[in-house]
Amino acid sequence: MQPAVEFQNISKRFGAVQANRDVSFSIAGGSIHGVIGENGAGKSTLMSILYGYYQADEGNLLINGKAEKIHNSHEAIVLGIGMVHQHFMLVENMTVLDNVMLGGEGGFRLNANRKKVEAELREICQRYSLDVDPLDKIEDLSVGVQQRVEILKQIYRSANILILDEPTAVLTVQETQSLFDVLRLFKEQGKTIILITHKLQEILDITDEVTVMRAGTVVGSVHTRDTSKEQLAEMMVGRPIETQLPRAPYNPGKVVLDVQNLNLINSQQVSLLKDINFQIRAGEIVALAGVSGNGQSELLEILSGMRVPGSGQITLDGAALPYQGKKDADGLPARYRELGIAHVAEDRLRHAVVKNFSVLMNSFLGYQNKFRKAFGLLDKKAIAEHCDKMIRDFDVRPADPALRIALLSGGNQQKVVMAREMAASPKLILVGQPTRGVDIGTIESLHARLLALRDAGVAILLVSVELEEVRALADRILVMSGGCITGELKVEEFDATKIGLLMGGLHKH
Amino acid sequence: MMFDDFQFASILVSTVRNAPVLIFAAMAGLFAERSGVVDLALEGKMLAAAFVSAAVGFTTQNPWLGIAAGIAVSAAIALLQGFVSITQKGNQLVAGIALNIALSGLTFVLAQFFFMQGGRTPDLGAARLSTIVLPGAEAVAGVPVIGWIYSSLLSGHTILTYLAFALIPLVHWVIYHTRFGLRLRAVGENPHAADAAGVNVELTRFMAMLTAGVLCSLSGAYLSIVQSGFFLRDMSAGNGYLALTALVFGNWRPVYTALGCLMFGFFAALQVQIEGVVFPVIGKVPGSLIQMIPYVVTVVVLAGLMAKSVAPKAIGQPFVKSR
Amino acid sequence: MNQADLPRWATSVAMPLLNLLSALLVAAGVIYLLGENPAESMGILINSAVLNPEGLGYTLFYAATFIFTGLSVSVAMQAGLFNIGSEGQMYLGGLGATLVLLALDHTLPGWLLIPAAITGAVLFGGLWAFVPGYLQAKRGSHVVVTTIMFNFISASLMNYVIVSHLIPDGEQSPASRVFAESAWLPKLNSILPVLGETPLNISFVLALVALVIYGVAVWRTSWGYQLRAAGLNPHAAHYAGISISKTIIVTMLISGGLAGLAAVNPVMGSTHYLGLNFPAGAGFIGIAIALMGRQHPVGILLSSILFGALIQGGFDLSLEKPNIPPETFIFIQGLIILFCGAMENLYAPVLSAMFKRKDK
Amino acid sequence: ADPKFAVIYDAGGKFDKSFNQSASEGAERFKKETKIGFMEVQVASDTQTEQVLRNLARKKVDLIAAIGFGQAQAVQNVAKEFPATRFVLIDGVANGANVSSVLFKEQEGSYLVGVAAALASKSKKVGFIGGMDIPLIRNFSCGYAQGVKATDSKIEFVQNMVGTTTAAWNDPAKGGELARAQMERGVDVIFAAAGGSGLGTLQAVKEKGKLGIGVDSNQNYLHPGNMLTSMVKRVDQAIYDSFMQIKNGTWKAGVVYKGVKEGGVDWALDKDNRSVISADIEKRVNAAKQDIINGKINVVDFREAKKCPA
Ligand SMILES: Nc1ncnc2c1ncn2[C@@H]1O[C@H](COP(=O)(O)OP(=O)(O)OP(=O)(O)O)[C@@H](O)[C@H]1O
Ligand SMILES: Nc1ncnc2c1ncn2[C@@H]1O[C@H](COP(=O)(O)OP(=O)(O)OP(=O)(O)O)[C@@H](O)[C@H]1O
Ligand SMILES: [Mg+2]
Ligand SMILES: [Mg+2]
Repeated sequence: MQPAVEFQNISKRFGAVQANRDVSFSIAGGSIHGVIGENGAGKSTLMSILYGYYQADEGNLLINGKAEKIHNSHEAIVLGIGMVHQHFMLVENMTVLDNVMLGGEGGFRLNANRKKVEAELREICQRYSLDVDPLDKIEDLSVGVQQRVEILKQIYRSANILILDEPTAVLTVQETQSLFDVLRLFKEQGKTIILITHKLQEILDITDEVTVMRAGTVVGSVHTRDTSKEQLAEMMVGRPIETQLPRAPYNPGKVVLDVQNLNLINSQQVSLLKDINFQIRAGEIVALAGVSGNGQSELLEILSGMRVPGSGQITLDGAALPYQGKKDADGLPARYRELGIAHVAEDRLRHAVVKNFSVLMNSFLGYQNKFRKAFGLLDKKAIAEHCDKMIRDFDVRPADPALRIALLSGGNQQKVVMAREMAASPKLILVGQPTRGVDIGTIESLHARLLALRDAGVAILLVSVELEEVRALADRILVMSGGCITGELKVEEFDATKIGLLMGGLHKH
Repeated sequence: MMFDDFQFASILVSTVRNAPVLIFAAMAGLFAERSGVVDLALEGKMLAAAFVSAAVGFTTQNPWLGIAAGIAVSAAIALLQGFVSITQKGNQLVAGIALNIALSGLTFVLAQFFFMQGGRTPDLGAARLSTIVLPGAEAVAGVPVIGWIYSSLLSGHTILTYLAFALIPLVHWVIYHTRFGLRLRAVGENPHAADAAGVNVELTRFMAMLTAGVLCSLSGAYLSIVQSGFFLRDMSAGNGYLALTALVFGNWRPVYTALGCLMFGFFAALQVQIEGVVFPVIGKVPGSLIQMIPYVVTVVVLAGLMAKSVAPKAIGQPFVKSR
Repeated sequence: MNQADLPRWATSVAMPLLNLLSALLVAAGVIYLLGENPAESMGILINSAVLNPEGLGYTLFYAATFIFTGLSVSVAMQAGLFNIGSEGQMYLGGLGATLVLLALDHTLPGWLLIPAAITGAVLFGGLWAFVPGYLQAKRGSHVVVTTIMFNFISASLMNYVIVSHLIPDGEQSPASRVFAESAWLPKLNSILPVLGETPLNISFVLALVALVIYGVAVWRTSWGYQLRAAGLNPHAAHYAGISISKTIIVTMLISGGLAGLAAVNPVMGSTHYLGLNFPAGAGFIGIAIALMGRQHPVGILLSSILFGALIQGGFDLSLEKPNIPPETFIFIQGLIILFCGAMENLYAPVLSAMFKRKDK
Repeated sequence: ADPKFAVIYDAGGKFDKSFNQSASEGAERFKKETKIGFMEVQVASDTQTEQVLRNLARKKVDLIAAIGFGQAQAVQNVAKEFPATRFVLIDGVANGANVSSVLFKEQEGSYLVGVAAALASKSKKVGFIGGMDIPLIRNFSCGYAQGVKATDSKIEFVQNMVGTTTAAWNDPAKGGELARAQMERGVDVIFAAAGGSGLGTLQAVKEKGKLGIGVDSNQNYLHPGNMLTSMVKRVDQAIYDSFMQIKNGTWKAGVVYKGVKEGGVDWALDKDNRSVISADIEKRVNAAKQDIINGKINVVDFREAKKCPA
C-alpha cells in the first residue's frame, strides 16, 4: 500500500537550534505509527510541519504519494490531515459544538447548521462510545473529556491522517484505553494515525511501526512486533535505561504530616474534600492515586498553603499549620515554606515558574526572602551560586542561567523546579505530577532524586495519575475518589485492577 | 426650583439622545476587543471621523458624503492600528494612545489649515441629518403615556440614532450567531486553537478592526453632524474612554455593554436635571459635585454589584505562533 | 530571523533611532504641507529645546514632571496594573501640597515646610490611588476603569475645592493664593546661572533620585522581584507566597504617591499656587512615557526629556512660524509614540537582511 | 520707530469665539488703522505664560497684552523684572507700576440681556449655560439672573455648567444637550457663556426654534432670527485703546473697571436680531441700561459678593 505520509529530507531550524535535520521516513496508509524521542528531539516540530503550522526549511512532504506544500492548518485540514495537540486547542468559554464547528461552519449563519451538526455529533458519540454532550462548555469539562472533544473534532471533520501529540500525558489508564479503542476503530476504517508519546508501553500496545528520533534526526524505524521497551529506550537515549530503580528498605521515622478530618467546600457549596485523614512519616513516599479532578489537586493546594481548608486539623511535626482564622491564603505558601514544606506544583507553567523570568530568576521563586540582604536587596552572588549548583546537580540543559525558562523543554523546566524545591532541605515535599510530558531519560533521573530524598528521611507526598510512577516510587498508596480517600495499599500489594476499582469507587460521572 | 420639578420624561429623551455616541463607539470597541485587540484608540478614531465628516459634509453640503468620508478615514486608521498591533505585533496600548494623541493634534492642524477658524469647521447649516418623524407621531401625541412614548421618545431622532439602537441586536446576532462572530470570539479567546482549526487569525482580527473603524466613525459623525453641526477640536471629550468603560462594565457582551452606555447616558441626563435642584435635607448640591455622579455610580456598581468582569483571554497579546 | 538575532547595539540604539527618524520624517512632511521649511523648522526646534541653555532648562523642567508621572505608570505596570489615573492622582497631589502650604507657610521655615508639603502631595496622590487599588484587590473591579473614573471624579472634586474654597477673597482667578516664598523650591539657576530665568528646580534632582531608587527597587530588591512576579504571573506569585492583594494595594499607593510627587514641580517650583487643571495632561503623557521607555529608568528618562523638548521646542517654533500651530507637536508626539513605542520592530527585517548579507 | 506690540492668548486660543478672539479683533483693527503690526502667541499652561512674557519682554516689546485671568500671576512676576515693559491684563488684576488691569463688569451686560430674556420668554422660563463653574462664569450667570428677576420675579431660572475640565469649553455636544434638556423643561431663552460648547447650545436652540443669547463678541450673526441678542464684552475695544494710548503716549497703569457706562459691556442690537426685539423690549432694555449708567440700578458683582442675590 502507498505510504500516506512521506517525509523526505526535512530540515527545520529555529535560530540556533536545529529542530529537524534531514528527517526521512514514511508512514503506511491505514497504520498506527508511533514517534518517540527525548524532550526536544524534534517530534512536535516535525508534526507541526505536517500540519502546516511551520514550513520546512528544506525537504519534501508527500501526502498519499503527492508532493504538497502546506502553508497553514487550513490547507492541512483540506488535505484530510487532523492534529490533536499536546496542549488542547479548544476555546474554553465556548461549547463543544462551537469548538467543533469553528473553522468549518458551513455558511455565514451558524444557526442554519447548528442543529444538524449537533445531531451528527450525538450520532458520532454514540458510534464511537464517546461520552460528550455537544452543548457543554469546554471549561466545565475534565481533561479526559476535553481530549475526547479533540478526537470528536477530528472525526467530525473526517480526518484521514490523524496526528496525536502526547495525547495520553494527562489521561488515566481507563481514559487511555478508551482512546485507544477509538484509534483501533479508526484504523479499521483505513485511517492513518501518528502517535507521539513518552510511554513506551503504549507504543507496544497499539502501534504497528515506530520511528525513534534523537536531536532532530531519525535514529531508525522499526516494526513494533520486532522490538522491546528496552531496545526502544536505548535507541532514544543512547544508553540503557533502568526501569526499576534500586531503593533502600522501607524504614519510616516519626510522623511528619498529620491530616485530620479535613473538609473543603467551594463557593458553589460543592464539597471538594470530605473528611480526609492520613499521616506521612519521615522517609516514606505516600502516593495519592486517582483520576484527576477527584480532590488531589485541592489537597495539595491546602497542604502547600495555596488554599485555606474549610475545617480540619493539619499538623507538621506536631505543630498546627498557621492557616487558622485566615479567610484567604494570601502569602500563606511563604510561611509554609519557612516551616519546611516544599511544593512541586502540578501545573508547571501556571504555578511553578514565571515564564518570562530567566532560569536564574526562577531558581529562587518562593524563596525570595532567603536571599535578602540589607535594605531588602537581593543577594546576587548567593543567588548565582545557588542557581549554578542547581543546574550542575540536576544537569539542566542548556546550562544557561540567563535563558528565559519558557525556552527550556518541559523536562528541563521540571528539573529546575525540582532542584529549587529540594534545595531548601524541606521536612515535607509535595510533588504533583512530577514527570508529566517528560521523556524517559529525565524521568529516570527525577525518580532517582525523589528516592534519594526519601532515603535521606524526608516525607514525600506524591500526586500522580501514572500508576507506573506510583508503583515505582510509593511506599504506601492512597486512592482518592470524589473527594474521599477510598482505600489504602502497601506497594507490595500493588494491583492495578484493584486500584482502578477504588479510583472508580465513589466517582460519579 | 423644587425637587418635584424633575422631569423624568425629559431625562429619558435626553438619555436616548446621549447614548448613540457611546453605543457606536462601544460596539466598535467590542469587535476589536473580542478579537483580541485592545482598542484604546476609539477616541482618536471618533475625532478623525467627526472632523472628516464635518469637513466633507460642509464642503459638499451633503451630510451623507461626509459620513461616507468619515467611514473611509476611520476604517483606514483602524487598519493602520491593525497593521501596528497585528502585523507588527506592537504594543496595542501604545498604538492606541499614540493614535489618540496624534489624531487630536492632526485634526486641529488640518481644521485650522483648511478653515482657519481655530480648529473648527464652519457650521454645517443645512448639511445635517434631518430628524425623522415617525408616521402618526403628531396624531397620537395627545394620548397619555403611550402617545408621549411614541411621539417624543421614539419619534423625532435622526437615522443615526435609530441605527445605534438597531445595532444592539444586530451586533448580538453577528457575535453569537454568525461564522464571523464565532471566529472573532475564538480568535480573541484562544488564537492558537482558532489557528489549529484552520481559522486565519490575523485576517479575522483585521476584519474586526475594519468593523470597529466603520462603527466608530458613526460615533464621530453623530457628534459633529447630528449633535453639534460642526467639528471642534477634541470634541470627543473622553467619550471614547467612557465607551471602553461601558465595555468592561458590560463584560464585553453587546446587550450589557449597550446597557452600560444607556446608564452613562441616563446619569448624564440626570445630572443635568439635578443641577440647581434643592433637595430635601441636603439642600442644593454644588454643580461641580453633581458632575461626578455618573462616574461615582460606575465605581460603586463595579465594586458592589458586579462579579469580576472577564476580558477575552487573548486580549492585548499579538498572535505569535509558538508558546 | 527575528530581533533576538540582531546585535545589541542594533536593537537598543539603531532601531530606536531609525524609528525616531521615521516619525520626524512624517512630521517634516506635515510641516512642509503647512508651508514651512522642515529643515529650518527642525533646526529652530532643536536649538530652542536643547542647544539654548535656557530652552534646555525648560525642557528639563517639563521632563521632571514627566519622569514622575512616567514612574507612576511604570511601577504599576511592573505589577501588571494599568494605572490610567496618574492625571487625577497628580491633581490631588497638588491639593495635598497646597493644603499643607496654606496652613503652614507662614509658620514653618522652608527646610521643614517643603518636605512637609511634599509629604502632603505623596499622601494625597497615594490615597487617591489607594481606592482603585483596594477595589481591584478586594472586589475585583478593573483598575483601568476605576482609575479612568477617578480622573473624572478628581476633576470635579478639585473644581469644587478650588472654586468654592481656595480662591482668596477679592480674587477671581480659580487658583489658591500664592504661597510664601519659603515654600518655593530652590531653582537650579542659582547653582547654574547659565540656565537663565527658568523654573527648573530641585525637583529635577529629586526626579533623578527617584529614577535610581525605582531601578534599584524593582530589579535589585526582593520586593521588586515579588512585584514583577505578581505582574507576570499572579498564579505563580501566589504559589511563591506573594500576597497578590497586598502587592496591588501597595503598588497603587506607590504609583499614586509618585503621581502626587509630579505635582510638586509645577505647583511648588513654578507657579507657586494651585491652579485649576494644572496637570494639563502630564498624567496621560506619563502613560506614553512608561510605554515608550519600556518601564526602564533610562528609557523613562530619555522619553521624558524627549517629550519635554517637544513641548519646549515646539512652543518656540510655533512662536516663530505662525503657520505651524502648537498642536502640530501634539501630532508629532503621537507619531513618535507610535513609531518608537509600538512599531519597534519595523526595521528589524531590514537590519536582519543586512546582517545576513554581511555574513555570507 | 513704531512701538512693538504683542498679544498672548490663553488656552482657549485666538479663535475661541469669545474674549481671545475679541482681543485679536481689537489688535487687528489697530493694525489696519495704524499699519503697526503685533506678535501673537497662545499658551497652554501657566508656566509657559511666564516664559513667553519674559521672552517678549527681552525682545523689548513695548506693550504686552495678556488675555485671561490665568495670566495674572505671571504678569505680576514678569512685570517686576522688566519695569520698562508695559503690560495690559484682561479679566484679571496684577499689581505693578507698569501694569494696567482691565476688568469688565460682565454682571451689568448680563443684566441687560437678562431683562431682554425675561421679556422675550413666553414660557416664563429662562436658562443659562456656562462652560465651567468658575467665578467669572458665575458672574455672568448672576448678573443675568438679576436682570431676569428684576423684570419679572416669577420667572423661573435654570442653570447648567458643561463640565469641570478645560474640555468643558470644547464640548458642543454637551452644550447642545444641556440646551435641549432645558428646553424640554420649558425654557425658551438660553444665555450661553461656554466658549466652543456655547456654539452647540445656540445650535440646539436654533433647531428647536427658541431664542439664544450669545456672549463676548456679537454672535447674533450665527443664527439670525433665533438669536435674541448677545452680551458683548468689548475686549477688542480695550486692546485697541491700550495700543492707541501707547502709540500716543497716553498710556496709564492701574486697574480699570469697564461697565456699561464705560462702554465695556453692552447688549447687541443689529439686523440679525431686529426681528425678535420688539419695540417694548428695546425700550425697557435701554431704560435699564440708562439706570445702570446713572446708578439707579446697582448690579451685584458675584466675585465680590460671593453670593448671588437673585
Ligand atoms: N518555536 C520555536 N522557536 C525556537 N525553537 C523551537 C521552537 N519550537 C521548537 N524549537 C526547538 O526545536 C527543538 C525541537 O522541539 P520539539 O518541540 O519538536 O521537540 P519534541 O520532540 O516535540 O519535544 P517534547 O518531547 O518535549 O515534546 C527544541 O530543542 C526546541 O529548542
Ligand atoms: N518560543 C519558543 N522558543 C524556543 N523554543 C521553544 C519555544 N516554544 C517551545 N520551544 C521548545 O520546544 C520544545 C518543546 O516544547 P514543548 O512545550 O512541547 O515542551 P515539552 O517538553 O513537550 O514540555 P511539556 O510537554 O511539558 O509542555 C522545547 O524544547 C522548547 O524548548
Ligand atoms: Mg513535543
Ligand atoms: Mg512535550
